[in-house]
Amino acid sequence: MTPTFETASFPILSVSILIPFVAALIVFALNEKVAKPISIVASGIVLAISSYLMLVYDPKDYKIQFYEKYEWIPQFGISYEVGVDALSLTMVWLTALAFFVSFIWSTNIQNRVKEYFISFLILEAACIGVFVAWDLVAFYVFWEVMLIPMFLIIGIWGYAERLYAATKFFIYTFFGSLFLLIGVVGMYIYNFYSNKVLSTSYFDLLNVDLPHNLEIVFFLLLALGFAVKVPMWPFHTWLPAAHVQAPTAGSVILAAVLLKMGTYGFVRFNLPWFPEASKVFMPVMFTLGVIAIIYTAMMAIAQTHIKRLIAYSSVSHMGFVTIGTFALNMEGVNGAIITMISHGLTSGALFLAAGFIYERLHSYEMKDLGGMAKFVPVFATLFMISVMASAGLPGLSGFVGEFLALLGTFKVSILTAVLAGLSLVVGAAYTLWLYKKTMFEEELLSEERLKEYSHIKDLNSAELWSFLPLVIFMFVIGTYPNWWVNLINSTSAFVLHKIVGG
Amino acid sequence: MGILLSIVADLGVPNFYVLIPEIIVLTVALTILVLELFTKNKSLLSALSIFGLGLAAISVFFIQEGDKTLYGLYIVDTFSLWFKFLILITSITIFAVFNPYIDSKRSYYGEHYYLMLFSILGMMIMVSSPNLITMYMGLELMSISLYILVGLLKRDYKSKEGAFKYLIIGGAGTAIISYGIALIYGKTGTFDLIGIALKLQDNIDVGGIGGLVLLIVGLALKASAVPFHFWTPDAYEAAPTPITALMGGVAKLATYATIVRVTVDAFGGSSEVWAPAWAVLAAASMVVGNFIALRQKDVKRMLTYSSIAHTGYILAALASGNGVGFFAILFYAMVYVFMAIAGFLFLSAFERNEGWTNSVEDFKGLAKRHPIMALYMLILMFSMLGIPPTAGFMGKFGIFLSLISADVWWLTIVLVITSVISAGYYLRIVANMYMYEPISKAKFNLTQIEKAVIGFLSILTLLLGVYPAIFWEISNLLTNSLLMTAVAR
Amino acid sequence: MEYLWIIPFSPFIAFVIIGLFGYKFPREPLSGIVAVAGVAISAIASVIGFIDVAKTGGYYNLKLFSWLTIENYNITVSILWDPLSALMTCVVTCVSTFIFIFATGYMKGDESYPRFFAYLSLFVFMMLMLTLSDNLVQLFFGWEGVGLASYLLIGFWHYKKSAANAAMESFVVNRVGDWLFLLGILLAFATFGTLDYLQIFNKLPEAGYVVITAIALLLFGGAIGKSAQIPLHIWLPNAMEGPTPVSALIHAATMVAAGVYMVARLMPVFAASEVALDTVLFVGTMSAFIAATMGLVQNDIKRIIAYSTLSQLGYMFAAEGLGLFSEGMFHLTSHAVFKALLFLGSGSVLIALHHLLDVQKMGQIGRAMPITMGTFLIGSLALAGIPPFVGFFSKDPIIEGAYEINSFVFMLLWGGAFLTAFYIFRLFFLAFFSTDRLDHHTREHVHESPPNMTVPLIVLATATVLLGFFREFFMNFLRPSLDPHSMKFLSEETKRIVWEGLSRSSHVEIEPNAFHFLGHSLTSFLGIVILGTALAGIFTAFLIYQLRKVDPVKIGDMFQPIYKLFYNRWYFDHIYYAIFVYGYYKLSKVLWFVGDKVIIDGVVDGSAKVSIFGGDIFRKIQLGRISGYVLQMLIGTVIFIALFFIIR
Amino acid sequence: MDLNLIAFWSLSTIAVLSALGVVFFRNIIYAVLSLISTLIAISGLFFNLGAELIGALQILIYAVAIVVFYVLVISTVPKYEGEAIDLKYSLLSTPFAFILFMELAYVSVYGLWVSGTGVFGPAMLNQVSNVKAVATMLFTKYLFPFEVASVILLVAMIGAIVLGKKDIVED
Amino acid sequence: MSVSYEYYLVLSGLLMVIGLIGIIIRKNIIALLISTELMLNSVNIAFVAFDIKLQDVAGQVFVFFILTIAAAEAAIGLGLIMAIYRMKRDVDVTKISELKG
Repeated sequence: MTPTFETASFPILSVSILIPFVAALIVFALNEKVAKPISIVASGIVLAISSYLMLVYDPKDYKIQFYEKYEWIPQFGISYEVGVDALSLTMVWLTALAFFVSFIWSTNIQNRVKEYFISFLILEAACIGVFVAWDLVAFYVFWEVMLIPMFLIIGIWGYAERLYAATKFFIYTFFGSLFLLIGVVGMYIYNFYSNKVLSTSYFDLLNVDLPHNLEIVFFLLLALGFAVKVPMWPFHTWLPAAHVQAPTAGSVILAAVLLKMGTYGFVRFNLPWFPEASKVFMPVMFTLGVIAIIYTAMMAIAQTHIKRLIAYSSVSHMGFVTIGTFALNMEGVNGAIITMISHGLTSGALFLAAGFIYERLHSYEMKDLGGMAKFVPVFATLFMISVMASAGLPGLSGFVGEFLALLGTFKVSILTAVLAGLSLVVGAAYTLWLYKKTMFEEELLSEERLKEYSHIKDLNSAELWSFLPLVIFMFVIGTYPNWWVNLINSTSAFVLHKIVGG
Repeated sequence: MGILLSIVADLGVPNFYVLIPEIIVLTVALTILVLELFTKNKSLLSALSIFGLGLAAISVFFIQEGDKTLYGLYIVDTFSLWFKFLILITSITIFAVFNPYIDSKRSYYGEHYYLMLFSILGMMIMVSSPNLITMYMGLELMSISLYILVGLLKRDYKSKEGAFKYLIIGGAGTAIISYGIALIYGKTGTFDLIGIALKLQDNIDVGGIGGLVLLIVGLALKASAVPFHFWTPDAYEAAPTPITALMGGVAKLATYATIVRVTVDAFGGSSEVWAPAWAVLAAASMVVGNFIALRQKDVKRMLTYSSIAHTGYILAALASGNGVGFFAILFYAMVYVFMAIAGFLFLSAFERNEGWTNSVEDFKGLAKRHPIMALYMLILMFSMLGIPPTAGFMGKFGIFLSLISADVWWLTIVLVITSVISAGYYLRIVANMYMYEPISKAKFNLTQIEKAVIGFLSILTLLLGVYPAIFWEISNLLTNSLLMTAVAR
Repeated sequence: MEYLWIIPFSPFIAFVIIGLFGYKFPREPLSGIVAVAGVAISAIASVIGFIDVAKTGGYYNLKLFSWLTIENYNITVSILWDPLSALMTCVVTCVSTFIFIFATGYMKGDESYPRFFAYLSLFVFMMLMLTLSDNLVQLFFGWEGVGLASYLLIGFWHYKKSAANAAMESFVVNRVGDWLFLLGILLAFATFGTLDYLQIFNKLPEAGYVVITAIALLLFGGAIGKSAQIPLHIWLPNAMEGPTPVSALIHAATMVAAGVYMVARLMPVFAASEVALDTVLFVGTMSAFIAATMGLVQNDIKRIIAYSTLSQLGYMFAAEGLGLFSEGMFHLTSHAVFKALLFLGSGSVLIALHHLLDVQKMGQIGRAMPITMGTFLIGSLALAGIPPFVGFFSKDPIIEGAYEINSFVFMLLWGGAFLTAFYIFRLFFLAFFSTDRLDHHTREHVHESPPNMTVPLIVLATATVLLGFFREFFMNFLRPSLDPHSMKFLSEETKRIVWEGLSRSSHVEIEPNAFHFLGHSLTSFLGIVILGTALAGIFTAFLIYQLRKVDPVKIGDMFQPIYKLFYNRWYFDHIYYAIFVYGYYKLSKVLWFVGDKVIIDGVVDGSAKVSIFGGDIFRKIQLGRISGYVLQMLIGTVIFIALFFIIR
Repeated sequence: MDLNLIAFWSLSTIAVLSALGVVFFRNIIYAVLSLISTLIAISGLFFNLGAELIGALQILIYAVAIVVFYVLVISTVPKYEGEAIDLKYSLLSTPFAFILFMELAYVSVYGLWVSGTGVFGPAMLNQVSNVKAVATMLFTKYLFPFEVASVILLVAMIGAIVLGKKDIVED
Repeated sequence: MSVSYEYYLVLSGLLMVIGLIGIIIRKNIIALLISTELMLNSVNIAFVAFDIKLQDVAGQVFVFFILTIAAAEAAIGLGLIMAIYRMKRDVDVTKISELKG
């Protein structure tokens, strides 16, 4: 199965990478008052573009659409090569949405406003780049560029232990990505040895016929890089630290976009490139996935800091993506992709909620919270929907992905599916625990606290409008997943074509 | 007598035309030597130096690429011309910011200018030497000028101590190099690199290996690879900061170029000997450099150790022992010189300000006190760390490429781990700049030239990362030039 | 039959309207009216459909839209309208309508009035999605959806810690069942490649016995959770934290019966596996008996009824396990009516007593609220199984059937019948008669409830009286859905399998006609014994709590261990709490500390520390002295050269 | 007994012994004198080998010029009172130095050194003296390094002056 | 030539090592400089020996350059020693160790 290309008549993907970047330059040049509107407009345009692309994307046959290719470093056969298939496209859309939402949300940044928006805009450009790049070096460049603004975002606008968290985030992911780089370079060189072609293009590397042991090695190298980013157990400890310390919008991006890069990498690279190794490592990945699901669910419930709880829940959900991916069948991969989208929405919403709570009550600790529901009904409703979507309630987005992933897994390993399915229970436990501890039990509040509560305001319009898109799409995906699955079906088939044939 | 004459007559008339850049530099140096006696006008001297260097740099383009000249003691090929050019233009940046620094230290010697020019002359000779004698002389001219320059800070004991350490260890290094050259001479009967290659071809024996290893030790000492790096931190710290930039940037570049030329041209056929040798040195440099840098409070010293680590990265490319390796090492050396110079010049610019001690603490809140300079430093730090889209990443990419293509996995892993460790100290600076409140509100007094130079270098670092194709093409040309010289004979 | 889509979506629209605009309008009573209208329309539509299907006995499959396509199977949102779903839908919508009306009165003055009706409407929508589904996924959607609604409604007064806890408990415990249920779905899909009931039924012969058993058991696991059977029953009594209409609607009449409905719906699957039927039977029987014992000694008025719900659900499952699916469904219907009545009655009492729950503190309120008392009495009698109330016609056949099939089951169900009669009349006497234990202040305010509360009571009471006589109608009505020979959608092969599976009850002949049945049980020995047991239970309660001939405390002391066992609900809660709540939480905490903080982060941060330590070590080589430098260089050189001569 | 052999052994013994003197003499003057002795012995070896020009230069440059320089400095710097050698370092360094020596010796002895590749065989040297041959090459073929050497000496001269002169405190 | 060239080489190596030892163990910095001279000179023996063996003169030319460089280093070294002594009033190598770490 060789992918075909449908070259874009207009470099629309490059433009969507450039828009945030140019916006960053404009913000850099102007004063900080216009930073936010410019950012919102820029990300809005990107969101509009990606939505448009989703609508005009032709899901029937697998081909890379809106494809562009320019020479970059001809000495190495490196080029700037962008294009989308459904997987990229949905991820780009998710990225655009997440950034749009974050920008709307970021109203009360007082400190270094310009730098804040510049960091986010550059981050957006890099994130989109990661998802549309088909050249491995370009991919890696975008992949790493993202670290810098994220490091600054956590480190500058974070909370008390931000420095530790930012450094840990940076070094940990840097560690992982270097192994990714080695793997990529190894593939590249092996491709040269076997095919006498110097190219870092995804499609050229797809045709490398690797000997078994090398396949295992390269699989592991790439997997290490992605696993840190996902993060898979036991490489996950940077995530709670980073999430806890990051500012709200940073957490949203971290959860909604950055984590997807790891799983995106697994789906995009590990499966098609290393079909045999994927089969070999299926049990390992299943084990890690199941551990991630159950163990981190336990971690989540042990937390008193609500952001850390949500962070652990992210790891848990990523476990689903892992097992779905490595079920190596259509349902599994479809499930993994849908879970990625859904997790982007739900965790984004949950972090927004955490941010909302912090802005109103100035604490993330459960012992200081509780009993909010009565005072902020609109927020409580949206938060409840997000929580339920995260817990995988049918009708909301979370269920679709989990269902498909479990279905795929079930066909391969019943035990895995049984254990992973436990997340229905443990997942519900920690999400409801979170909700209860923040929203319910007003009677436990002291008199003074109640007095403080009576002043808190419900969602203001910025917050509402950043919350709503996420929630709406939770419903959209949950009630009509067919559209989404049809969109990604051919992509999943392509991803699996070496494994299942066809 | 007649016999001698016949030998000499065969040599022909030397073609001094190809020496124009060197002659310009020498002339300027000698002019300043005289002029300095009559004038105290530093700007004039500085301008003259820059003018001379610029002129020399331009003149490089007018030189016909040719064969060896001066009886085979001087080579004019793409490789030497390009490196000469690079040495000249990077030196200009140092001269440009030299005056304010030396004013602030109140340590003016007119000798600075021509000694720097002499050392640059030495570097130029080094990179265009097809012969161990020329190389040796160029190396020594550079080293001896640098010994003096390090110790030239007035009323500064540390400067003298650093210079003395540099001198003693450098002297020992010279002796070791000489011994290595002697053994190679004994083995092959010639100093000519190509001649050596012809003699050695594939029957390198104990003597040849001994010579080669000693030569490697000596060159490693000059390039400050562990465990022969000991002079580096002390000398770099002791030296006036622009001089540190000269040593850590330009001189390193010349040394790497020389190393590559010697290894490729003279020992191209014995890569199984030198590849592991450089690999061991590279690994040691990466480990020691990065680990120690982690514990430095003084940023200048930290950058020094980082430069040792970078020596490791650069030399690692040689461990692959193939064309990709040369390719990679040349590219990395070329981009590293910008980073290193920019880093040290950054310090030299800030050092002039009251209360700046080069300590990590001083960087706190720099992003608020001077956002543009902080941004430059940010780019430099991430470039040194090897994060795209900076040139540092492209350099490391090349290194990875060469290492993996040669299946030197262990070194690759060492590189990865030490790179990760290096993040510890680079990030510390970035974190201090961006994530702390300023410790003082005092305005920095920086000249426009300093800002422009540092800005230029860091933006260049960024641009070379975004679009490195030109430099890769140049490295490609240089590698071809080298390999062709080696193969042609 | 296209109008059927109105049934689920009418309450849904009501939910949306109230949800979006509920607080914008004058809150009361507009939200209530909208909600009642929504559910009433749906009730009318379902009654029309019911009549339609009663006439024809056919089935309709209405596909609304395609939700998800997996391989070649299309998961759709659709409506399967056959007698079984029509019955269940009618029960849900009709009972809901009355409860909604009751709730408009009950919730009067609550500041979250619109929210309450929004939740209720949502619940009805979900419940209808469940009942009308033609495939397992939609069933699961409704299944979880009612769980959500139940969670929201239990936690309706979320400012109370106990309510918040109960809500969470109910959801999580239900999720345990749902976990099994989902696995059942997965297994079914993996086995059959489809999730539509009808297709599954017809593919049954292709699947192996073990697989079918596994599917049935896993799905039944879901039913255990949802219908609060032992061992996942603990959430239901706690769920009484919700407002009383909720208890009536969700935790008595409809949602908890979803498990029963599901088993009946999938009757062919269960029938195809003896083990599955036996499990259903066993779980049902045990629940019926154990829950009754728990109900004996409770003092909370709503909890007593809740335990009775558990117990009655046990009867239904027992009926299904016995193979008497129609009886089970009939009991479901009758139970929905009289249990709703009982709950609403207790709700009426609570309103009068300002939410005083302890029956030991009530007494002699019957005089002040005659309608409530009267209807409550009717409900109690129905529950106790006294003719001519509907409970008699639905419960007695189950016990009689058990007598014919399995004597052990019979013993327990029979014992349960005694206990049922006893505890419900204990409640009745303590609350409405006995001595006056109310405090003075409350006493003065006891009054009869307003008409919008009493009318539903009266209607339901009437239904309780009359419904039993429609027994024959129901039995015939359900035939096309539950009698394998009359099920048109089954293939012959499946019919054979199902028939074999139901063979355990094939010899049981239970009189369908109500009058005949009444006559039969008043004449047969078995019938008299059962009836006598119920009367004995009532009499015992009368003796102890009304006449005070025997001091209940003394009995309690006499059977101290058993009393304690019952009172502590067989220690289920304690054990679960210890293991699954406290244990899980503590284990998580410990794991977090040991696993994440010490081990994983220990390694991660440890490597950072090692690096720093290494930096300090390496720093020592730079000791500042030339001699040292050169010495180290010497060593380096020596080793370096040696590398080339020794190693090579 | 070949005269050359005798000369070699005696001169080399002197060289080594006085080199040890350089290392171990406590008094720095003695050390410098030992250095002279070593240098002269080495120059003797050069003569012995037939390299007259280098031998002469060795004595001229080293034994006279440089050593005078040393003596000058030593006379400025007062007598050093401390220990001559550091015991710890000598104990540490000796074994390694010995191994290094063995390695160098191994290389020296087992290396296959080529011979007679040049044109300046005995016949040639008989015609033109060693001095003439070396000098001719130095000023023709090796002119460029020679020029560089002159620059180096210039630099060194300047360096010695700049570094050695007293700083005039300017205000 | 009856003396084997290897002897010259070994002698050269021996002097080299002695010079190295000198740098390591001497405490007087002047002695350090002298030891460096010794090292540089030892190389000359090897060069001349090879040169004679090869019947070439390039080696001797190289020796000439080494002599030059040795002289230059000595000059600078002595200048530095003067400067250090002037500032520190000491020539003990153990005291010349302010830069470290």
